[in-house]
Amino acid sequence: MSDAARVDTPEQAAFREHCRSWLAANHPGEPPVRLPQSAIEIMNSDQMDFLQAWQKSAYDAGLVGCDYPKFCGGGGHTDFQRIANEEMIRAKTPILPNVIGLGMAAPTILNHASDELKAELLPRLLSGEDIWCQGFSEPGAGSDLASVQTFAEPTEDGKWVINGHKVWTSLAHFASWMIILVRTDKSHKYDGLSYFVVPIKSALGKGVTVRPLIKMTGELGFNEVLFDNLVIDDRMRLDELGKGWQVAMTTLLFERGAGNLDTPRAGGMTSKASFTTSVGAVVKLAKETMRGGKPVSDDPVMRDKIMQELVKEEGFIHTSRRARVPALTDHPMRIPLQGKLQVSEMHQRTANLAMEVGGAKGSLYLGDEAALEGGQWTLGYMNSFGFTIAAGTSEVQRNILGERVLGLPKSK
Amino acid sequence: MSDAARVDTPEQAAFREHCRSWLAANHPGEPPVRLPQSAIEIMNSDQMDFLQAWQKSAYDAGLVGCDYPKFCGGGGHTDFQRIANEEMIRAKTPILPNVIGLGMAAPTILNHASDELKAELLPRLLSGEDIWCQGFSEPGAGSDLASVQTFAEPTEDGKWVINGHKVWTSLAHFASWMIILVRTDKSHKYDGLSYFVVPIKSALGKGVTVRPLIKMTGELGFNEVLFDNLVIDDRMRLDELGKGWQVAMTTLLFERGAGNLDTPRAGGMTSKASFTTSVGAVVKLAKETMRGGKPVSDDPVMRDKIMQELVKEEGFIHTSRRARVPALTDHPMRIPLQGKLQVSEMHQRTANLAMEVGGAKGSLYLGDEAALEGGQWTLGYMNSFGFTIAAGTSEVQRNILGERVLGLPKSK
Amino acid sequence: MAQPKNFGYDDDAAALKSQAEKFFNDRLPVDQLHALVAHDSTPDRAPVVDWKPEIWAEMVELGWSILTVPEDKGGLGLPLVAVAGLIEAQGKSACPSPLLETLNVGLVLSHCDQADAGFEAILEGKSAALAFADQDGSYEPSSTQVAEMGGKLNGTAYFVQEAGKVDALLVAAKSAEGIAWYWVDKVGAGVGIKQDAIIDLTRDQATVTFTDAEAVCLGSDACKAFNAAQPAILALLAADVVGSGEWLLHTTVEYVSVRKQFDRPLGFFQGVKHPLVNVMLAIDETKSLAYNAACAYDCGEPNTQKAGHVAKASAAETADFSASRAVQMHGGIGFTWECYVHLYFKRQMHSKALYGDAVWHRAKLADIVFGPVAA
Amino acid sequence: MAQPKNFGYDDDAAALKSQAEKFFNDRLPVDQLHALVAHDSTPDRAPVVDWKPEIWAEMVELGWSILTVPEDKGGLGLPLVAVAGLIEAQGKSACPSPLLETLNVGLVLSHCDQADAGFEAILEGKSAALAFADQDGSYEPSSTQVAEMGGKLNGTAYFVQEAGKVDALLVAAKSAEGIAWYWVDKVGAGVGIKQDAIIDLTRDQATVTFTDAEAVCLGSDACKAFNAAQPAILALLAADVVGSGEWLLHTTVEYVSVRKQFDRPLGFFQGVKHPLVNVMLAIDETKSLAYNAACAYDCGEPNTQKAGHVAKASAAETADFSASRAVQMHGGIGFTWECYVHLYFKRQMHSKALYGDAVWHRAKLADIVFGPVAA
Repeated sequence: MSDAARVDTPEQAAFREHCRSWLAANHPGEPPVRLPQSAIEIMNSDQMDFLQAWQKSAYDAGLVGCDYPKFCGGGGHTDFQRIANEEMIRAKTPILPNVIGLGMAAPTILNHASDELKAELLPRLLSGEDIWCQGFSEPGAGSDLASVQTFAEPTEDGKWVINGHKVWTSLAHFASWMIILVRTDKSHKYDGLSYFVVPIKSALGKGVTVRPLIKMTGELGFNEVLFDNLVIDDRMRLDELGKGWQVAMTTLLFERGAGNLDTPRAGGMTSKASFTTSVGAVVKLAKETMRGGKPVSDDPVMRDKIMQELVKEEGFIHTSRRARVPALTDHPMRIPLQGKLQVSEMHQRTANLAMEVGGAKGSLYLGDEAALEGGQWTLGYMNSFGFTIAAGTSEVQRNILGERVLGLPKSK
Repeated sequence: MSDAARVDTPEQAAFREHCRSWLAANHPGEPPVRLPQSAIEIMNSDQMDFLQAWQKSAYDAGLVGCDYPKFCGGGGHTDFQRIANEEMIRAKTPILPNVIGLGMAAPTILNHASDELKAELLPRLLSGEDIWCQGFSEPGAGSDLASVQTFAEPTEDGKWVINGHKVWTSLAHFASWMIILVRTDKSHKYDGLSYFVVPIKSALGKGVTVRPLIKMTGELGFNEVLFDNLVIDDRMRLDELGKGWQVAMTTLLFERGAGNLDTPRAGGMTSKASFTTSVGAVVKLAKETMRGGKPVSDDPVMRDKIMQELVKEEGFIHTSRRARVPALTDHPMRIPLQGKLQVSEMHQRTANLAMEVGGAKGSLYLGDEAALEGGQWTLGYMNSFGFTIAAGTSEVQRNILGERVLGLPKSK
Repeated sequence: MAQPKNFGYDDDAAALKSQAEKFFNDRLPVDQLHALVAHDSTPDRAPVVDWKPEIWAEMVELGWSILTVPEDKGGLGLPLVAVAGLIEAQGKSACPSPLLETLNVGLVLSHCDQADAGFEAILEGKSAALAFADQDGSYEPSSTQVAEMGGKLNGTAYFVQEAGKVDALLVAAKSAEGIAWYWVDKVGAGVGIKQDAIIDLTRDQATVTFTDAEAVCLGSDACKAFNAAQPAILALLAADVVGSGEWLLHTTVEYVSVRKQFDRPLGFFQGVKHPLVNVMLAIDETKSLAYNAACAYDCGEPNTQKAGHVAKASAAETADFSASRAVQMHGGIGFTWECYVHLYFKRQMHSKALYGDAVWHRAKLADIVFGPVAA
Repeated sequence: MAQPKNFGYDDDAAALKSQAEKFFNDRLPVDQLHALVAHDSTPDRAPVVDWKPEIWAEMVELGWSILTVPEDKGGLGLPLVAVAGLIEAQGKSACPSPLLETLNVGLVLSHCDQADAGFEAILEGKSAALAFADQDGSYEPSSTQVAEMGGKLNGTAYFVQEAGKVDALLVAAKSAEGIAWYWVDKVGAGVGIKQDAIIDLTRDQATVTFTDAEAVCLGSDACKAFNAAQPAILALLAADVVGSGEWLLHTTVEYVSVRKQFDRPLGFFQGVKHPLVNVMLAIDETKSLAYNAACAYDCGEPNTQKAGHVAKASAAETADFSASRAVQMHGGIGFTWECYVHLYFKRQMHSKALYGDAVWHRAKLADIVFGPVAA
């Protein structure tokens, strides 16, 4: 019996058993296409179709959205998603493609939308039939999110007209819906914002233009989205007028891994079924990689470097675990607000270290048969910068921790 | 023939020969007292007497102040001090005790004082008969030097009355003179400062109080100096009234190692005649220190760590060398402004690494016979923080480099 | 036993920690600590043992010294995670005491085959320390430079912690049958204590020489017992580093929130803020790993050895980093004897290599993860 | 010969560098470079060799390709420090060319005993590359996986730089008499080039297979010749890293001086400013060490080997650090294909392990400083 299983309630134990048997029977197996390392790098509809089909089947089996209310299309349970996640990760399933929807849009909608809107939007979000994207960043508003300029102007018939330019919009080229932060009042920075859900796919060519941006890896992943007089109903607004910033904070809290609801998470499998960015994978790589007639794992300096990362990784794992023990935590946000910073920098260092293990092979890329794990480490290292930059750069994360947890004066 | 000697002019070659033969005959030998690692840690008059006698004899032999004009008590030569320094370091002489005088006061006086004042002050400064100290920092003005509050008020008969509180004043308990930055106008921050030379020893108990501060090492080294209505002649002012900041910049330039005049430098010898904070010394320590029946120098991980520092040290040495080759430099201040930051952080890392080489012995201190080099490394590590803090913390140094060399916007 | 999600850190554990924090705050606030241990700043003074035996007597009275005596031997049955909380509180106070060493002795004895006399002494309120390191600072009983013959010890044990405070020593010594643990009364004949001059003013350390010293064998396989106890010893030391680290962090945060330069509190500047956040992250890492190692030990997990090495490898780095940044961010004032920061700085520097430094623990860890390097 | 204070970097050297900077700026400004090498972003596309042979023809015309041919063999007699300046300029431009490899071949040939045919080819304007690394990326001729018999080569050479651009290869191969250097015409029979898919878009690399390929022996002791040339090869590569690093630094400084967030240019924030200063310090370190190694080589100093390892150990770290901080400080825009930063990021990542990574060079350095580890 696994560690995790030991503290399950009887209901949870039964659910875990359900997950296991369903996954054993329904794991989609080796994919027919090369899959990206994360959902935001999905490049083509072959990849998306495969992953959407997988999310739908997992949803239908009750493994996605288990802790959401039934009227929202969820399972109506408590603390079941964690179990489903553990089992999906354990089973090395593919990833769930609707990451922005599940991780950010859904909890924000659950916390701020009307019941009517919840019932309308959440079922197809959880099932992955509707892919969601997030319209926060703009050319002039990155880390300084509150300076967004995309403007929503009220119409005489109680609707809104949106004009503006969003960037770094992951998955927009597949998305049906967008959560968007817009300005409704130019005279107040933080108090002049509103927060909408916007159907973008249906408006393509009719007020919405999506232009893909190519990442330094050569992959697609995010987009520019332009709004040109897009008209939208007032019922799509989630905030009390002018309180959009507060709603956005809910989204960011979940984006930074500090929300109180488990985000459905699956995967660990990519095109190379065994590949994950973990120190364990570097250990394996070091054992398999030869240099000067000996495995790299026999080099004491490389052993030391890898163990340094192992200590960091173990620290992160047990810090996440400690977050659930109030008696062993200090400030309530001290651990939750670390998550995004720590994970992103850890993956960056780990992927870089793997490239060092590979030596001259470190710069071989996708498509080279001698590349490290098919080039996945090199790809992963480059993609890691997406994570140390997006959703508040590491620098901004350190400000947040210094200011909100340590109580240091604001740096701006 | 040494590397350095190869490019000497005939005059320089003759001078170098003079230095060598004089040092061979006049090296003061093993000192009768425990000597500190640097002049600013001189604790008692036994130490000071020994070192002052040494500076006086080196001065009399023409090894100190060689590049100062003759009317200032100098040798009137060009590029001789560098040679004298090389030879004194090579001969492992004791240090010169009047470091503040030689490194900061003398070049400032040379650049800003009247000829009369130069002739009056510099001979006894260069000979070490007068020890000098620097009154810049105050309780509220550390890195933000321009916020000094010590006030000089003009009297009716053209003199000045000084009141205020200086801190971190190295050597003040031995000093005859102080260079001091004071405020003469409260309405302008940078333009309201003046710069004086002040005879403090003669004023002790008559307007000047010196209180020693004890460092974390337990050593003395710096002091608080209180001014209570000290009257001082206007001829002791070095600046055009209100331009004290510009004079202070000359001092800081030399303090940060970026001056255009070689500061007389000797030593390398301390109470343990062989001790210097260098990677070479760590290499030696690693060879001599046993762990698990083998020398630490056989541990590949420690070898790698020591080589990391060797690379840094070599980099610093050759960057300093490169500073003299305009064709291989970029911005003229790019290398000069690095010196203080690089040396202080290098010594900090090197001393820390030596403690790691020592393992459990790293926390043994002065007076323990099993301590690493008599505890000098451990002492040196703690003292290294004096250097990463004083004269502009490492953080301030990075601002200066970012702003003056890279042209980045000011951080304040 | 698998590890409980909450590290087994229950209400009793939390209560013990609050009690300890209150106790140390009350008995030895930092100004009194400074007066106690920093009264003489002479750098090359002869080593002294500055502590308050009356505080220790109270700690014994509270039952803290017997917390690693097994329940069936008369102990209190608290898990090691609870003890880690106590030690974290002691680390935060930097209170000089033989608590940690006495607990370490209890841990080693718990894996000895004839330890009853040792437990009895601890239950009676005696304090004790481990004596086994060699001249080079190898913390492995196999390298002990003490030998036993006919119930008498001869030789020298190095780097003995709190030797100036304890009543007894648990000594690893080589005998004809192998290396065993022996109990020695510190004030007995043939025991010579030479206090080491260490930078840490809040602890003491000595070189202990045995000359036909009377000894009672308590454990016939010293290496086995030590190896079994080691993860627990490392978990507690890591907890101490966390406590001292938190003190350094919070004291520095307070200082930079008040101290102004360039018309701003220092903490406004990211050059100050970001390093302090990094210190916080380092402390959190070590804290999680300390409690994880303690919990693994409590549960008898197969990965307990690994957890112990990970905890101390992290603690060694955190000790160094938290100490260094605290002095640097305090600027000039942090560099003075009168500022309390140096007490904790020095304590952290001492903890860094104690019971093995980061490189050593990572090498042990690599041997577990990769297997030993092929010869 | 002792090193001159000025690194032997004279007016001619400075003139060559300015000429080169002007040349590259003129012939291939960064927007044209991007158009040339980044026209196809498909991540798993088949490797291609994107370069402008006409630019290379001009470089040959300028005499740059013969700069490491000894003066008595028809070369120009410029010191290596001058060549380092040229390569620094090429690194800054990231211009794809076989210059560095051709110069490397010249350096190795300079230590070969029968190299005349090679020099003649280079003097005629031929480009060439070293082919000697093994499958695991060991850059040591002793591990070559090519063998010679009867004037024919068989086997495979890995990680051959610029193989897609050069005319000839200088191949280390094992023969009955030992390991020697052989000249092979790239377009001759029996030479198979498989381009590797590398991240660096500004260089190319290939796996080269020899099947009874005609070869002429130019140097009978490959290891000796390579060891003698290695410090020079490392100095030049370090200079390339410096040039690319400067481009990254200055481009990033410009960006953060303009880009505003929170109503301030990014460079106002010390969280941005301090890392960029650290990048500058890293570049300065590598630059000094590159020119020092070149100068040591020019002077035939006994510490030349050491200087070479120090230079590349530093360059490997600087390559990584300058690349990583440039992308991070650019934020989202630096992560896009359209921003030029990735060209240099990838070039630096390729340079990092090329001709040995930092750990490898530090191990070599330790062998010099400490002597080899006792077995």
